[in-house]
Amino acid sequence: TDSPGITDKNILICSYQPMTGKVSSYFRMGKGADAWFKYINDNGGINGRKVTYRMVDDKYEPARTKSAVKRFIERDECFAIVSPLGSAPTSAVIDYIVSKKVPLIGAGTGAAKNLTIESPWVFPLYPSYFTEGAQLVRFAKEVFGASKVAVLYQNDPSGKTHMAGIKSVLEKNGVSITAAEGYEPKEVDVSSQVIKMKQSGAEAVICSCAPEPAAKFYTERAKLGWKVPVVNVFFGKSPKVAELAGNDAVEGIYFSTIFRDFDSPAAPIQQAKSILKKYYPEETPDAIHLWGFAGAQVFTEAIKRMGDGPITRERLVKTLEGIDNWTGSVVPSITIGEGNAPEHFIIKDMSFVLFKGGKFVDFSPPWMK
Amino acid sequence: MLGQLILSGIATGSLYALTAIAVVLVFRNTRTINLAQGDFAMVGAFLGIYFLKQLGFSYYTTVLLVVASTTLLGVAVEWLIMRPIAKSDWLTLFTATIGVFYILTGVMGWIWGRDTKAFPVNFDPTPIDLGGALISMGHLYNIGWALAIGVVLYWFFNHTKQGIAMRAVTDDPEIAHLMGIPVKFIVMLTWGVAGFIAGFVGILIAPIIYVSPEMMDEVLVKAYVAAVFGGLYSIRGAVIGALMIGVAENLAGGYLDSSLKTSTAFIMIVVLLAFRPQGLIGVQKRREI
Amino acid sequence: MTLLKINQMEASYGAITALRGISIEVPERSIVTLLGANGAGKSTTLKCISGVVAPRSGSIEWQGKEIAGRSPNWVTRNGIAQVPEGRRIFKDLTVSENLIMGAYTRKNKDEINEDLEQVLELFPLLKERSSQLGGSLSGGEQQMLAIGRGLMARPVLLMLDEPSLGLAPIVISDIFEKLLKLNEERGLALLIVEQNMKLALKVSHYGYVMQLGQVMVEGTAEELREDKKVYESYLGAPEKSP
Amino acid sequence: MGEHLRCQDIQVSFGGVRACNNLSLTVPRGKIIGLIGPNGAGKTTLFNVLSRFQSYDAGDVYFEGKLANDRMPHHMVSMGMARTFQNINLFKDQTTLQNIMTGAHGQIGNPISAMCWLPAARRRERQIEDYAIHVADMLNLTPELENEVGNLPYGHQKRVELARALASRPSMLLLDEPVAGCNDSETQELKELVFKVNREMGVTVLLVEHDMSMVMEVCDFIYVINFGANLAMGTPGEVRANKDVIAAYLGEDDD
Amino acid sequence: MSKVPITKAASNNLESSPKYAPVRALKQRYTRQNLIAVAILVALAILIPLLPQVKGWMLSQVSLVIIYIIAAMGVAVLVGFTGLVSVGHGGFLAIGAYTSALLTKYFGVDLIIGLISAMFVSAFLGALLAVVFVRLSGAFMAIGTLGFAFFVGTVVNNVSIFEGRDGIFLDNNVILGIRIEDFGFYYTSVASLLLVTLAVYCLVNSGTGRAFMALRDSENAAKASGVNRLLYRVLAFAISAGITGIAGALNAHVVNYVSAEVYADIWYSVDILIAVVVGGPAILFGPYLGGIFVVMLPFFLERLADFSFILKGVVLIAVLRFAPAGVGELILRPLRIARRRKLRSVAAGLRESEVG
Ligand SMILES: Nc1ncnc2c1ncn2[C@@H]1O[C@H](COP(=O)(O)OP(=O)(O)OP(=O)(O)O)[C@@H](O)[C@H]1O
Ligand SMILES: Nc1ncnc2c1ncn2[C@@H]1O[C@H](COP(=O)(O)OP(=O)(O)OP(=O)(O)O)[C@@H](O)[C@H]1O
Ligand SMILES: [Mg+2]
Ligand SMILES: [Mg+2]
Repeated sequence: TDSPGITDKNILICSYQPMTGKVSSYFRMGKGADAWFKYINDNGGINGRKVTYRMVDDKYEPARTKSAVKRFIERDECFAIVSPLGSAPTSAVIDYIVSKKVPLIGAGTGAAKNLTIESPWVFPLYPSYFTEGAQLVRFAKEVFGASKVAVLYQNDPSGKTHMAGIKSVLEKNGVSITAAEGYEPKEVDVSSQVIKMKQSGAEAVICSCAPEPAAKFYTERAKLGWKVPVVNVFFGKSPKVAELAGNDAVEGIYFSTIFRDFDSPAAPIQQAKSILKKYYPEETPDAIHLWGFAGAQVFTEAIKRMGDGPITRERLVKTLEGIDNWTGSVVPSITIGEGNAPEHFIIKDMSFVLFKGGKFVDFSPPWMK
Repeated sequence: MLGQLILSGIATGSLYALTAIAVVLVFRNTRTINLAQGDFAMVGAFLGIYFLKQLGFSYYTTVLLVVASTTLLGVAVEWLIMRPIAKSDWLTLFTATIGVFYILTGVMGWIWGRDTKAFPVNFDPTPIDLGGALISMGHLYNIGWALAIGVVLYWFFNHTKQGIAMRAVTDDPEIAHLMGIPVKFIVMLTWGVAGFIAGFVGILIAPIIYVSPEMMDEVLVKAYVAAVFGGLYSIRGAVIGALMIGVAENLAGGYLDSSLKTSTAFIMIVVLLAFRPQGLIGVQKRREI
Repeated sequence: MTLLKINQMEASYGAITALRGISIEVPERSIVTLLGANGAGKSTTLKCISGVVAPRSGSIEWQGKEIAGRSPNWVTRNGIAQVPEGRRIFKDLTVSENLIMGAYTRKNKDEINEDLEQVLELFPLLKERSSQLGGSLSGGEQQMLAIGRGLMARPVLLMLDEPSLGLAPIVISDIFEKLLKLNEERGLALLIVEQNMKLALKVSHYGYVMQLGQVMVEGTAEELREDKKVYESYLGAPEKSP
Repeated sequence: MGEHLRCQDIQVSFGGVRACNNLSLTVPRGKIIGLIGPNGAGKTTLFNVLSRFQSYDAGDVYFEGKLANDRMPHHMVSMGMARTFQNINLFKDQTTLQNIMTGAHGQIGNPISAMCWLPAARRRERQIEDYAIHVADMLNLTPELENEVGNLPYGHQKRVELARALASRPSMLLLDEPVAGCNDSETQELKELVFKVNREMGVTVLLVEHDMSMVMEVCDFIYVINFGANLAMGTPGEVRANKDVIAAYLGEDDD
Repeated sequence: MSKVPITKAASNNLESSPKYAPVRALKQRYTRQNLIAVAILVALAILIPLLPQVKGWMLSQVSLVIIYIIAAMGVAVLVGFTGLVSVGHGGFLAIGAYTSALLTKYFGVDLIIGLISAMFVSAFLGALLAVVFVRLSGAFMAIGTLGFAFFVGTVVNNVSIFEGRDGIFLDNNVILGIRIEDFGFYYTSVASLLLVTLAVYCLVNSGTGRAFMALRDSENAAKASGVNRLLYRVLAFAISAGITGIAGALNAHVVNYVSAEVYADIWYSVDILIAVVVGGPAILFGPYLGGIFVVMLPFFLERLADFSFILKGVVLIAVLRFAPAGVGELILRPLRIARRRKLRSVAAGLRESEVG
């Protein structure tokens, strides 16, 4: 028999989103997922079932998230929670979700707890910032040939996890940090940080920045005429950066990435772009939208693969774990292993791009070649 | 490094200063802590994008149109929202501006989305060298405007009949009316001027901090702190306070720890209020008994 | 000729009726006084004239023109100034700024400065304090400032609501002398509300005695001064407010 | 008898303005003492100094024989000094009863136990209420007990202020222009009240007033000050005849 | 001492003052009516969850509302009864939350102990803040407290024991050694709310509350009545902060998780203030309405996103416009006016019984 939330005609899944409040710009993730499910429904649903994608505003307050998730599971009987957003909100509810044996797919969070939880029900979206931090040090060493780096990081779990990852491999790579500068997410300007980094004599900069602060940094860097090579983390890779800072300021900057770029001719990306345009015409396509797409698409694929048999949460997990080298989504290739994290990550690999001539172009560091 | 930190601090401080001036203006004329002041500027920035990009107007036409629109916005807020409750205590007025804040943020987010947008005008990025410290054209403009508006308003308040009348209205609206001062008009004018300044702020600040419904939150909070430096009454005090905050933040970020940077302003304000509750730039105190 | 003529005017504050049909006249160049116990409606009468309170019915004629319901703004521009009850100076404005506000409706800068000088001559105490905040003055000084501010409008009719409140005896007689002089020299008409009946009747030409929103007795100052009954029946017993 | 309140060489200046310039006066216990002087002479300022609302540059204040220089207003109240204001200062939106009960604040005892409604606190509360009603009764305010004071006529408000002052069970009252704005009959009523408080309750009174009929009638002794300094002192008769006082304050044609 | 005769005169009169008796009787009747109404509400709060239709998630939603109500209650003590506007009570929410969270994490204390310690620690820091800000009022106080909230945000964000934005995870809630779930938590919050309400009621109806209101309505008159401004401000802040601290602790335990990301946000403080203003700051049950408003509005408008923002603004302004003293006042006004009028007329009638 089917799990709760499943009827002959319908699949009910839920997510919590910061629709209002200070981080409401991240609601883009919800919009991405929502656009995808609208598209699915308009094209006949999944195996004849329509998807009801219920989003609730938790304002990024864990207490509200908790009561929303309780409602999802106890009242609404959601089948699964797909593409919700937020580190603090997810941290607050993940134990509960797991205890209720409800699948949590593609949550937008990089907090360590959510990525390392030992539970078969959780499918994190992207790899930990720790791993990424470590990779970026290697990148700075091998691509830039730098042994002294400065780091600019967001003063929050993402930035701090990056820092931890970076620190963990310094010795191994023979790299030292000359300046580690934090900034608050909404900080008006980052000039003092940039000045300090420049003064520190760094040979390269690792930037753990979201698009807006990244753009501020690049503007400032250009202003000071500081030609230091920079590599930025994946969540700063967005056309937004160039739009905000101007192409010149971003020219020559490297980014790690988990998705193909919107400029990429790959069919799934172009499809996502047109879907978004159709259902959320006022949105400018952005990486965060793709976070939403990724979880939603994997979920859809799994349900599709489950065919006409009973749709249960256990089967969903099994089916997801069977996805191997699937290339039908915005993620270049998805392989999900058995067990729990890290095998459960939807996205496992980082790749790199270089901003050049107004475009992101693929770049493979030596070890990938 | 010191020179550069100070100069960049002044540049940031000037962003706070313009908003702080408007905050002081509205407070001293209407007893209202205007939480929507930043949003006026935010609306201005969005309109700026719209005029420039969608309608393809020139920069100067855009400036004119934006300033005109935000002035109207200020007047409309006064007329529709503040006037009916003008006689309430300041907490009510303050809360009403929170309402305005919600509405403006909501409307802008609704129309143009919540993600950050670039402002289509960029100042010449080549910086200017001032004795070893660098500053960009955009920041220089801001400093210039902040000083100019500050000077004009200071003069206006203290040396013109209309300026004195504005203060008289705050003091005792009923008697001001009795003196023949058009109270309603002056209150409306105050909000109009607040909108006017916000229009400039929006256009000037947008290329630097980008455009989104929340763009002004941080600036506004700092502007309040700056305004308190002048006892919420002195325009000169607000400008000096704003510049001090900008510089202090940068120095704290540069020499102490970058995590202290944003809190600097609040540590400053707590210390200031504990020791000089009337603000740094004291205004003559009246007796209460 | 009559300057101001009030006919059957009524006014109320919400449910409380303050004036029940009063008729008052102020001839040109005259001094008229309104007397009456607490709550009789004297201040309300002045407020109706100056437009702060809108009368419910009746007419107010000013130089032959109907002005009932006009805004204070208009009334001030047209030559009526009021010194309100209880000082009500602008506390956060300096003394000279307060005086300048008194002349808000006037245009001619030179004349204003001239009057400023004159008012400061009139109240030497204020001259010393001209750059001090109004709110820092003593009670009596504030009262002087309020009167001075009224004069700054250079009105045709000056209405004074309890001008002697909180003033030293010597100052009271001094100020009334000066007002008389203005009346004689410039033809400034005065409408005075006073608790101090003896004083008021000494300077004025004509008087009205009010009680509970009505004019009970009127007459020339001498008539009222002589009339013992007026004092006993209308000004003696304390009023209970409704 | 003995002295109740004394101040010596009080100096207060505001910027360049000398409001009090070596003012001294002594108030004997149980008397009604007048303090008069031209506008701006420093009477209110002195009151503020005596009740410790105002800091001062030099001089000493002794109350009940103790130096009171470092005291706060609430200390003075608890030591038995109560005051009214030149401009009425009441809790406008509260009822007369609440206003008067607040005046008896000194009786609530420990605020924490009062707040917790401990039995002792409840008893005190009841006593405070009873006393407030008693005072209101004395000032003919009983019918107004449940009325918001903001709605009362000016004369009543002045009386409520007096009642609030009396509710603190003071040994000394400072009254600043209590009859300003009152008509003759109200003035008369207040005179009687001041007498009553003084004679029946033994409260010392220090009175500032510009209404000479009041001052001359109720005061046992009068201090005259001018430009923040002592000008003259004496019984009402002496003061009235003093040339300096006439020139500076009373004026020639006083009758 | 000349004080003696007055005291004597008074105490002679103390026993009775029979003249006032009718008014007093009336007042007692009104108090009884209030108590009955409250008793009914309490009974409902206890009994309703026992209905079979009531599910755990509903209770946890209600618990959330209660947490906001308690927080707003704390702010109301300050705003409504002391006349000091705080835009920084998010700071005390954080202090309460972290106090209880740290105690629970490191010492495994009982929830009750957590709540009580949260109250005391918040109250203590509130008192400190009051000493620092003793001379502030009005807008300055608002901005000062705002600074304080930011300050707290910075501390929890950067001092390692608070574990910054990663947050502190807690085990399940335990009372007297028993693990409690939604039901238990609901009753804990209801009990807290009840106690807080009772405390605030006693406060505002005591001499201490009178001193608070005196400071609110006229500082000079208060001083002249012998109110020690410093002491009572400290008390007011301590009580207010203590109450909000309880809410903070509940807020931590309702999710068993605290994170700096949440408390570094001033909008938390603003939301609580809005709850107070909307409900009516000077009305005991104003925060109840305000708390419901602030929590349930997004609940009902959850799919509207930006539009809910707009609507929230519109509703807020409409409330200020048409119920300037709060919705609570609007609802209660007829009753209040009727009672006041009755009291006034009975008191005014005392004139007749006057003898001499
Ligand atoms: N703002 C107001 N609201 C309600 N009632 C008012 C208001 N102002 C005056 N009143 C009432 O109107 C009546 C007349 O008041 P008014 O102030 O005109 O009297 P008055 O003769 O000037 O008395 P006083 O000598 O005390 O100044 C009084 O009963 C008073 O209580
Ligand atoms: N805060 C202040 N700043 C400047 N000057 C002040 C201040 N307070 C009082 N003064 C001045 O001190 C002098 C004494 O004032 P005070 O109020 O004591 O006079 P007063 O004797 O009570 O006069 P009145 O009889 O008019 O009430 C006045 O000239 C006043 O202007
Ligand atoms: Mg009057
Ligand atoms: Mg005085």
